[in-house]
Formats: sequence, C-alpha cells, structure tokens
Amino acid sequence: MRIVLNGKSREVAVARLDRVLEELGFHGTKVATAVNGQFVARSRRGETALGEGDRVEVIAPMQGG
Amino acid sequence: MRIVLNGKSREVAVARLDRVLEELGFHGTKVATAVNGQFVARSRRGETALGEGDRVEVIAPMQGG
Amino acid sequence: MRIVLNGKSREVAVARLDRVLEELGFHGTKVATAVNGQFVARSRRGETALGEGDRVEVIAPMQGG
Amino acid sequence: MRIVLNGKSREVAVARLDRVLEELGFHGTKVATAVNGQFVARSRRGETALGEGDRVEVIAPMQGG
Amino acid sequence: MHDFYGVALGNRLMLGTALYPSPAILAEAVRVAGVEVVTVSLRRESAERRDGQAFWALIRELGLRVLPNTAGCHTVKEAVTTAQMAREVFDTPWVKLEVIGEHDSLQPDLFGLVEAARILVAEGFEVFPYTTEDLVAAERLVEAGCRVLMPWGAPIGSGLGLNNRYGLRSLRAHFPEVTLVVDAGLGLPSHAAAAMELGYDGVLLNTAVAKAGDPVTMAKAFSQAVEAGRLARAADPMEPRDMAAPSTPVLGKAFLG
Amino acid sequence: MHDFYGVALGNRLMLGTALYPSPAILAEAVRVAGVEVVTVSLRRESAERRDGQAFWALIRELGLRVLPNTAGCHTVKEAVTTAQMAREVFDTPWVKLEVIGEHDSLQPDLFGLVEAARILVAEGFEVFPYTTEDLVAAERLVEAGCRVLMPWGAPIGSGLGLNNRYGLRSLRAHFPEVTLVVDAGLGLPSHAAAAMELGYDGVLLNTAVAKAGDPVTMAKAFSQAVEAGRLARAADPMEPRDMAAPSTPVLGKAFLG
Amino acid sequence: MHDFYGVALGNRLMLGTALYPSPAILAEAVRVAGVEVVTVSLRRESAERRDGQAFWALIRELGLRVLPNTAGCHTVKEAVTTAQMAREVFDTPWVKLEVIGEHDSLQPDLFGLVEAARILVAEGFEVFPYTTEDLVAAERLVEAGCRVLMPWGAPIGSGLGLNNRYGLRSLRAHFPEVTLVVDAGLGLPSHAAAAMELGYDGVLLNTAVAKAGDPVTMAKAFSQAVEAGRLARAADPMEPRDMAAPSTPVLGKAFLG
Amino acid sequence: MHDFYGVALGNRLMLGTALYPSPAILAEAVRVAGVEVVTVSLRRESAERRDGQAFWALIRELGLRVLPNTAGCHTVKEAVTTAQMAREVFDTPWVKLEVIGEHDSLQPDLFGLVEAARILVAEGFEVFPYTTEDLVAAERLVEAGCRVLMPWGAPIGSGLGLNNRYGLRSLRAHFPEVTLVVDAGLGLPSHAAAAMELGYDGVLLNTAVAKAGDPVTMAKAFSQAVEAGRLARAADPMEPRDMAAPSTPVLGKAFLG
Repeated sequence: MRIVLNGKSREVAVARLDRVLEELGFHGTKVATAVNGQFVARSRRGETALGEGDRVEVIAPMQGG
Repeated sequence: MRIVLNGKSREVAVARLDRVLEELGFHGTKVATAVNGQFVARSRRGETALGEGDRVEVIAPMQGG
Repeated sequence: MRIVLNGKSREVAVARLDRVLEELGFHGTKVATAVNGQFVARSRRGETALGEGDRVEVIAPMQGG
Repeated sequence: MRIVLNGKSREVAVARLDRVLEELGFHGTKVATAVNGQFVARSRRGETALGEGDRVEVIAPMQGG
Repeated sequence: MHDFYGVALGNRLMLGTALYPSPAILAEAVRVAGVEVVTVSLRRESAERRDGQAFWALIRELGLRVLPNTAGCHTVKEAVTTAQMAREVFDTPWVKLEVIGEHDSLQPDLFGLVEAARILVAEGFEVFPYTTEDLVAAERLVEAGCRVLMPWGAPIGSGLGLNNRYGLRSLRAHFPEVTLVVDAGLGLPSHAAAAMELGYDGVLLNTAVAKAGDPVTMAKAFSQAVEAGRLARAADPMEPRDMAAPSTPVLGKAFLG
Repeated sequence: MHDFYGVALGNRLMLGTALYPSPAILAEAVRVAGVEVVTVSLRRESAERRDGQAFWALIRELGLRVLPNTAGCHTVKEAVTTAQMAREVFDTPWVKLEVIGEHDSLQPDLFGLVEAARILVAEGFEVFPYTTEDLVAAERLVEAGCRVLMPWGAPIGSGLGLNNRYGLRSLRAHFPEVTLVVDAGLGLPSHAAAAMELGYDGVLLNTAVAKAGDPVTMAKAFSQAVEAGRLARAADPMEPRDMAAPSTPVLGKAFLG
Repeated sequence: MHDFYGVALGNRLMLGTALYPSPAILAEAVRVAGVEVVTVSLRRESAERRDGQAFWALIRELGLRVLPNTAGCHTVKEAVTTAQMAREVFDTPWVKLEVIGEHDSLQPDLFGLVEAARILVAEGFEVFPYTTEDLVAAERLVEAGCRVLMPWGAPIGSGLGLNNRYGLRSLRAHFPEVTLVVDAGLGLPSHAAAAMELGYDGVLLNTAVAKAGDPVTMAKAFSQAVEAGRLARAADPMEPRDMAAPSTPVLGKAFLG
Repeated sequence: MHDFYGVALGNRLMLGTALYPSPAILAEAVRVAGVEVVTVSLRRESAERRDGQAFWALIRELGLRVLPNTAGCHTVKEAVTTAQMAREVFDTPWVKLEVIGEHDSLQPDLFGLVEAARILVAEGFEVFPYTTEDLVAAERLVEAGCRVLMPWGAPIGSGLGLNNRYGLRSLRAHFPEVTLVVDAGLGLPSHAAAAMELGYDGVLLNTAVAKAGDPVTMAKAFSQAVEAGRLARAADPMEPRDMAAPSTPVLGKAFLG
C-alpha cells in the first residue's frame, strides 16, 4: 500500500500506524504523528489503520524562535 | 398607549409611526427612525404600527468627528 | 584685624594663614584655602600673611555629581 | 611681470590692479578682488600696484546654499 | 491617483465638525481650508429644540460632501443601524465606520469592524473603516469590499501624531492600490505632512483644529501641510544620508590663506 | 513679529541656488515657491567663460534679495575676506556666515564663528551666522551684534531633519527676541513645518529641493509647509494628551441595543 | 509579581534556539545567560538522519523548561494540530501560539489567533499568544483564558526594537493583572531594558542573539539588560523634567571671583 | 580598550555622590553597583559643623577613586582655582571640569571649557571635560591634552536620556582613540545601555540613581545596563532590517492542511 510520508510517496507492507512507523525506521524516536492533517496521539497509533494514499506526518523537535 | 421616545416615556394617541412623529412635533424635520433597535425607513413609517412600550429612536444630524 | 572668612566678616588676632586657620578652629581638618580668589597651597600657608579685609575661602569635600 | 591669477601663473605687462584686470579680459565684469589674501575694493584697484609673484584672486557670483 | 469611491478630491484634508467654539467658526474654518468633505454624526432629536435641524441647515449651506460616522458605537448592530439611519438622513452611501473596542483609547474593535463592514458593503454602502495599521484586518476589510482604509495615527483627540510610523509605512507598502487616510490623533500640521509623505492619500482630523486657539487659522495650516506632503511625495524626495554633502560647490573656491 | 535686520519677509522659506538640474529649473522653483531670499556664493571667475556673469544675470532677473554665504571657509580670515568681497559684488550688507570646523559633518566652528561675527558686525555687516543649537555660542553671537541666528537641523545635505529637537526648542526659549532660522539638514516638508511649529522664524534649505526628482514641485511643497508651520504656531495648538477624547459628543447618542 | 501559568521565573529573558552557528554555541549562550525557558519547534523527521532526536538530546541536556511554538502556521487548524503534536513530543501544556497573517511582516493574524487560543485553552493548553499591541485582541485572548500575552516589539528578525512604545505602554496599563512579554523584533539590549522599564514581565528573542557576531556574549548582554530594566521598574524611576537641576548642591559654593 | 588616564576600569558606571536620602544609602548604592569611581565636590567648611570632614571620612571608607568636579563654576578662573583646591584636598590629578555657560540648561560653556582645560593640563591635571557633542570643541579639548571627553546626554538632572543620538554617534566616529563618557541627563538604564551600544566607554550619572524611589536597586540596575551595553557593542550586533525574517526555519514544516 502506498502512503505519503512527510510529503514523499512510500510503499508500506502494513497498515497500522505504529507498525508503519517501525517499518519505516522510526523505532525509538521521539516523534508525534498526524494522519491527513489530524493529530494522532501515540496512545492511539495502535488502533489507527492507514489507507491507500493517506498523508502521514511524522515530526520531531527542532530549533525554534 | 405609552412608548419610549429617545429614552423618555411618552403617551401617544396613535399607533402608526408616521402619525406618532407628527403628534410628537417632528413634522417637517430631517430625522431617521428606529423601533426597538431596528431601522425603520421613512418610506415604511406609514406601515409601521407601534405597540405598548416600544422603544422609538428619532435621530437627526449632529456635529461629528 | 578683620577678614572675610567664607563670606562672613571675622576678627582675627593673627595674620599668618596657618595661624588664622588654627585660631578659627580648623586644626586637624581636611581643607583647601584661597585668598582673594587665589589658591594658597597648604605648604604655603605658613608664608602667607593676610591683610585687613582679605577674603579667605576655606573649603572641604562635599557631595557632588 | 609674473603674478598668480586665481591660482595660475600669468605674465602681465602692467602693474596697476585695474589695468591688470583689463589686460586679462575682465573689463565689464561683476567681480571682486583680493591680493595676497587681502580684499581690495573696486575703488582702490587704481591705487593698487602689484609686484612680482603677487597672488590675485578675481571672484564672481556663483550658486550657493 | 487614488480616489474615494469614484470621487476625486482636490483637497486631501477632511475635517470633523464637532467641538468648534461656534457654528460660524466651523463654517469659516471649513471655507478657509477649502475642504471638500466633512464628517458628521447623528444624535437624538428634540421636537422642541430641533438642534439637529439647525445643524443640518448649516451643513447644507456649506454645500460640502458629508461623511457620516458611527461614532460611539460599540457593537456591530449599533454601527449597522446607525449607518442605515445616516444613509437616509444624509442621503449618501458613504459611511465612516467606527466600532469602538475600548473606552480610554477609543481603539477600533477590528473584529466587529470587519463584520460590520461586510454587512454594510452588502447593503450597498461605501465604507470608510476607522481601523488600525493591522495588516490582516486591512486585508479582510479589502476583501469585504472596502476601497478606502482609515488607520489611526494615535488615539482620537490625543494630538500625539503618528505613534507607529513603521506600521503606517508597512500598510502603505502592502496596499498600493487602496486609498489610505490617516484618521485621528494628529495634533500638528507637521504630523499631517508626514502622513502624506508616507504616501497616504488623505488626512482626517477634528480636535486639533476645533480645539486650537484659533481654529480658522489652524484649519488653513493643516490644509497647506496636507498639500505640502502630497506634493513632496509626488516630487520624489532625496534619500537621507548620514554624512554631510556641501550644497555650495567647492570647485573654484578662492584661496585666501 | 521677528524681522531680518529690518526686513519683513512674507515667505519664511529661503532657498539655496546650487545643485539644480538647470538654471531654468532653479528660476522656476524660486518663482513657484514665491521665495523672497536666495543664498548665493562666490567663486573664481574665468575671463573666458565668465560663468559668474551669466549666473549674476539670472539672479538679477529673478529680482530677489540675495544672502551671500561664506561656504567652504575654514578660517576666520577666509570668511571675513570672502564676506568683504561678497558685499562689494552683491551690494548687500547681509552675509550668511559659515566657518566650517569639520569636513564630514560640515559642523560650524563656533569659536571661529564668534570671532568672525565680531569683526564683520564691526565693519557694518548684517550677519546671519550658520551655527548649532549651542546656547552659549548663541549668547556670544547676539552680544557680537547678530540679530539673526541660523542653527542647523542636521548636517548640510543630509536630509535627516531635526536631529536635536530639544536643543532647538531650548534655543527658541532662551532667545525670544532673536530671529531664528533653521538652516541645513532638512529633507522633507514635515521637517520644515516642525521647525516653524517650534517657533522658528524661517527655514533655509537647498539640497532637499534641488536634488528632488522634481525640484519645482518640491520647492512649492516646502513653501507651503513653512507657511503651515508658521500659521500653526500662531493658532496656538492643542496640548497633546496621553488618553483619547471623543471628538463626536456622546450626549444624546441613540440607544440601539 | 506576575508568573507564567504558576511558574515563577528568576530570569525574565527567554531565548529561541534557532539560527545559532552551532549547537555548542547555543548551549553555551543559554548557560551563560542563565535563561530558564527556551522556545523550540517541530519539523518533519527523517528516519535516517534523525536530526530531531539529536536536537532533543541537546535540549534535555540543557535541562530547561521548553516553550514549543507553532511557527509558520497560517491557519487555525495548522496551529492547533501543531500544538497538539508539540504537547505530546515536549510533554508540556505550554505553547507559544503563532498564527501568521502576513508573509513580509510575519504579523500575527489576530482573528485566527483568538480562535485558536479558544480551542487550545479548552483542550487544557497554557497558551502564550504571539500577538500585537491591539487592546481588543488582548481582551479577547484574556477572555479566552490566556494568562500571558506576548505582543511583538517589531517584526520577527528585524531588530528594530519597540516600534510602537505608546501601544505597548497602553497595553501594560490596560492589563495590570496579565503577564506581558515582548516577543520578537528586538535588536539591542537597550530595547530589552526599555521593554522591562515599561513594566513588561519578560522578553523573548532569538535572532538578535543567534545572529550576533558573538552570540554567547550577546546572550549575556541581553540577560543583564532585562534584569536591569526589571530592577529599574521596581526602583521607581525619577520623573523626566524639561529643565536642568544641578546635582551638586549650590549652597556653600566658594566665592572665587 | 580605552582607559581613563592610564587607569583601566572594570565597571564603566561612575556615580555622583549627591542628593541621596542618606550617607548610608549612598554607601550601599555604591557598594551594590560595584562602582569604582565616584564624583565629589567642594564647598565652604564650617569650623563648628565640619560637615566636609564627615563626608570625607565616608568617602575614604568606601575606598574608591574620586573624580572631583568644578560644579557651579561659571568662569575659567573659578574653575581653575576650584580644580587646584580639589587636587590638594582629594590628592588626585583627576578633575571633572565643568564651566557652566547657562543657568536653565547647565549647558557647558565650550569657550571657557577649552581655555580652562589648556591651563589645567599645563599644570599637570588629568582633565575630564564635561562638554557637548560639538566636534570642534572636542578637537580643541583633545589638542589641549584631554584624553577623556564627557559629552552630555541631556541637561543635568533632566533624566531625558540621549537628546542627540546622531551627535553622540558622530562624536564617537570622529574620535576613535579618545575615551568617551556620557555624562548627565540619563534617566533610565536603557539610556545608559544605549550610550554604551553607541560605543561609549562609560556613563556618569547621579540624579537618576539618587532620586529614584529605591536608589540602591536603581544603582544596581544602571550598573547592569552599562555592562549589558558594553558587552553588546563587543558582541557585534545584527544589522536592523526593515522586513521580517523567520527565526524558526521554514524548511521541513509539516503539511497539516
């Protein structure tokens, strides 16, 4: 299934958001997620199934003013 | 019937707004009217019947900045 | 002999500036002196003789900005 | 005789300032003169004899702020 | 050149009509200054005293274009109703829209202002919103259909001048197509000239003229200052420079050492 | 009202004559602005080119009062000799006395200025000293016989405006009887209006007009601004206040809640 | 004394963490200045580079309180979602709420700001809104539940200082109970001191420190200036006066004529 | 780095000793602020009261370097004689040379100042002249042998701050080698920080501290502000810019539309 991760199209083998993050190499990272513009809390990643073409944002801390 | 004209309680003998204005001495004046906070155009005064306690505002040109 | 000390007329029994200072009660004070508008150094007080009506200024440290 | 006119060395045949001005082509001009840094009034040009190497300034109106 | 809803004004000074020592002085001030637009307002009329009728007669006599305001309105509803009454009484689609948000500063309520502007434009009014230098509010007012914006210079009646020149310059830069008028807070003609030098299209004031010792002379002074600022902008001023530059050419200076 | 050595001027703007794109534009600017006094200078004349004669013809044609300067003089001797020559050429006792002390800022040398002023006044000149806002120098210039003082607003040609308003206000307050003119550094008409609002009797400038994109229009702008500032001072401006005050009376406002 | 949602800060300077020459210099600047709060942001993470993880490690090392921002958000939705993600990542209810309305000036969109603030407060956030000196917007933000307001001094990164001192003073006067922080636009420590002298409770900046030739020294300078301004406000400054008053007593002066 | 006649000062704030509520508060203010130099003066001593002796004891106790002034002197002769007496009493070659030219503003008399400076330098004094931003007077004072100049910020005791920033900046630019101190007229720490940011080497004040509600705290505030300004100058501040620039990088921003 193809999703859009941080603006780039990616092929993923699984659908559950937590699994997707693992598959894509985010295990052990401090990140927050949004799917199609909606925030998805860490606690809810396990119950969040992605669909074809879903836009997933994975964001992390960054310098800011 | 009693109405409130420009904040003061007044007894009037008629109900139609145009008649009321005449009765209250506004004949021949350049004024605009509002009833209970709603603008009533000159053209519609004849078809506007006032009721007990209605608030009538009769306003005229004044200095302004 | 009368001199003017800090603007006030004073009678003094002696003429030498160092003696005058002593007579007037300035012994042991940190002061500087001027006679008739001219600075007189401490070292020269002994050789400075005052005359009738001389203006003597005796000044000391004071708050300043 | 050589003089310095407005900073440039010039040969002149006469010595009187008024004649020099004429010889150098200033007839009929609105100018003021100085010799060796001193102002020489128009009225005194006739009695002013120049000497070898004298610095003559001939100035006229100009734009100014 | 920017116009005012299709109306070209020769004189870019607009004057309020309040606070003058007398109607005669108001009339004379307006005449001497050659203003073409005056602001007016509305108040309750007394059938006996009929003050409003007298004032109206004076304004008609002056034969000027009037810009009715909604002064003192603190809600959208008040402002809209007042505008509707003003349109009928003064027979003009123009309205100086004021929605006051705060008592001490008489600062505009930008939220209510945008809402009221939308309503009035939809009803065919030509709205002159009394606003601040806020760029986003300006954008919304323009989207609402306002073709004139009137940011304050300083609080009404304060006479402080241009409190935020940066903001006013920025507003001018962001809305090159919109007619901009500095409204309120000016105290001296130099303030008015500066507003025009910033590229503003006009200046509206009242207190600084009406409360001057000699309102007629002050009206003339402001009128000339506004024109001076307008001309200066058109004449393309020199760039300021940090160092001096002799105006009198140095070349050819006599040597008098 | 303050005069200029017995001469009353209707127009309080004085213009320099340098740096204009052409003599024609200078002439037009002066005419349009209605100025009554222009500053002029002196330079070496060439018997061949006779530039000075042409300029003199132009000035005579304009029929204005001229104020010759001693621009570029850095010593008392230079300034005095230049003044003497200027008096003969321009046939006037007036002289704008400049003794320049510093190259980058063209700041007046107050020491040389006072000395030169004493000499020239003794020789019967009517001296217009180009000075700073320094109160002590002003006192000495007045003691020397100067009845006009011309403090700078900012360095010549900088266009920065009034760098030290406090100092200029203070100078005005200390010399109520003396004619005061802000000379040099102005860039915009609002600067000129502000100078007059401070109570100054006139404004002298050159670069801001001559170097504007359109000198003729800018000259008119400055002329109007100077007059606006003069009128404002005469009209007794309102006091600025920190809080707002409604211009439109609140009494009698309709209740439309 | 005003706190920040129940947190009392000893050091009233808050620093941004962006634009420093290196993480080491950021860390040193923060340490030397003794700041207790730094602003942070969120961006897309790359599973390979994991930049965010490195930055997060640095911040945890610094052991400071973080104030996550919603920089770059132009809509309410973006800002709210960003805030939600920030709360999870940084594990704090604090959020510096930015809803940008205009690109060149990065001016806050007051309309979106108030709407977003209402939503976030309802969700339990402790909102630090990046706003302007607008009094009505301030009123609505406070009504929405904001107990801290952060008006700009000037556009972000401009270094211009306090563009509208009148407006900032007015905001302070109208909201004596609210914690006020000047956020953005400061360029020099004197700007920061002035903000505190106006009665502000803190100063937040980034560019002026990060882009200084020596960020560490500049951070220390700002920290001291903020403290200086805070102390000055507490010490009840003298009233400025137009005339001079000798500091050295005149009484008893020697007569040396 | 500029020194003060061979003396390097760690703390660039110098304090006057007059007008404090009590000697104890003066002592505490000086201690808390960590100042290294205080100004003092001279007055007629009474053999009975011996006030001067008590003050002298206090100063000796503080163990600070003293800078005696010639406050209140209006003539060269007075100033010179006062300096001579001060040197003997305070046993220092340092003198803050004041020749006052005008009563209301306490403006320096630049003419008398230069003359007195020449005399005192010839007699071996190390002169700290209280002057204005005048460039020519500065040149003459330096030629006379002054290695420190102390231009005013505003009239003594006025608390107005820096009345002529352009002039002060210009003075700094023209005398890169000379030690420059802003003396008098400051009212707030932000004024002091600004003076140091302009590149000045120190700040001298009295009234703003002594007349504050809490002089001790205000002294500390000024001390920190002076240090903040000094550090900022050393840290090479960013250039101010007219437009905004995001501090938080835009790259990598999440798409949450």
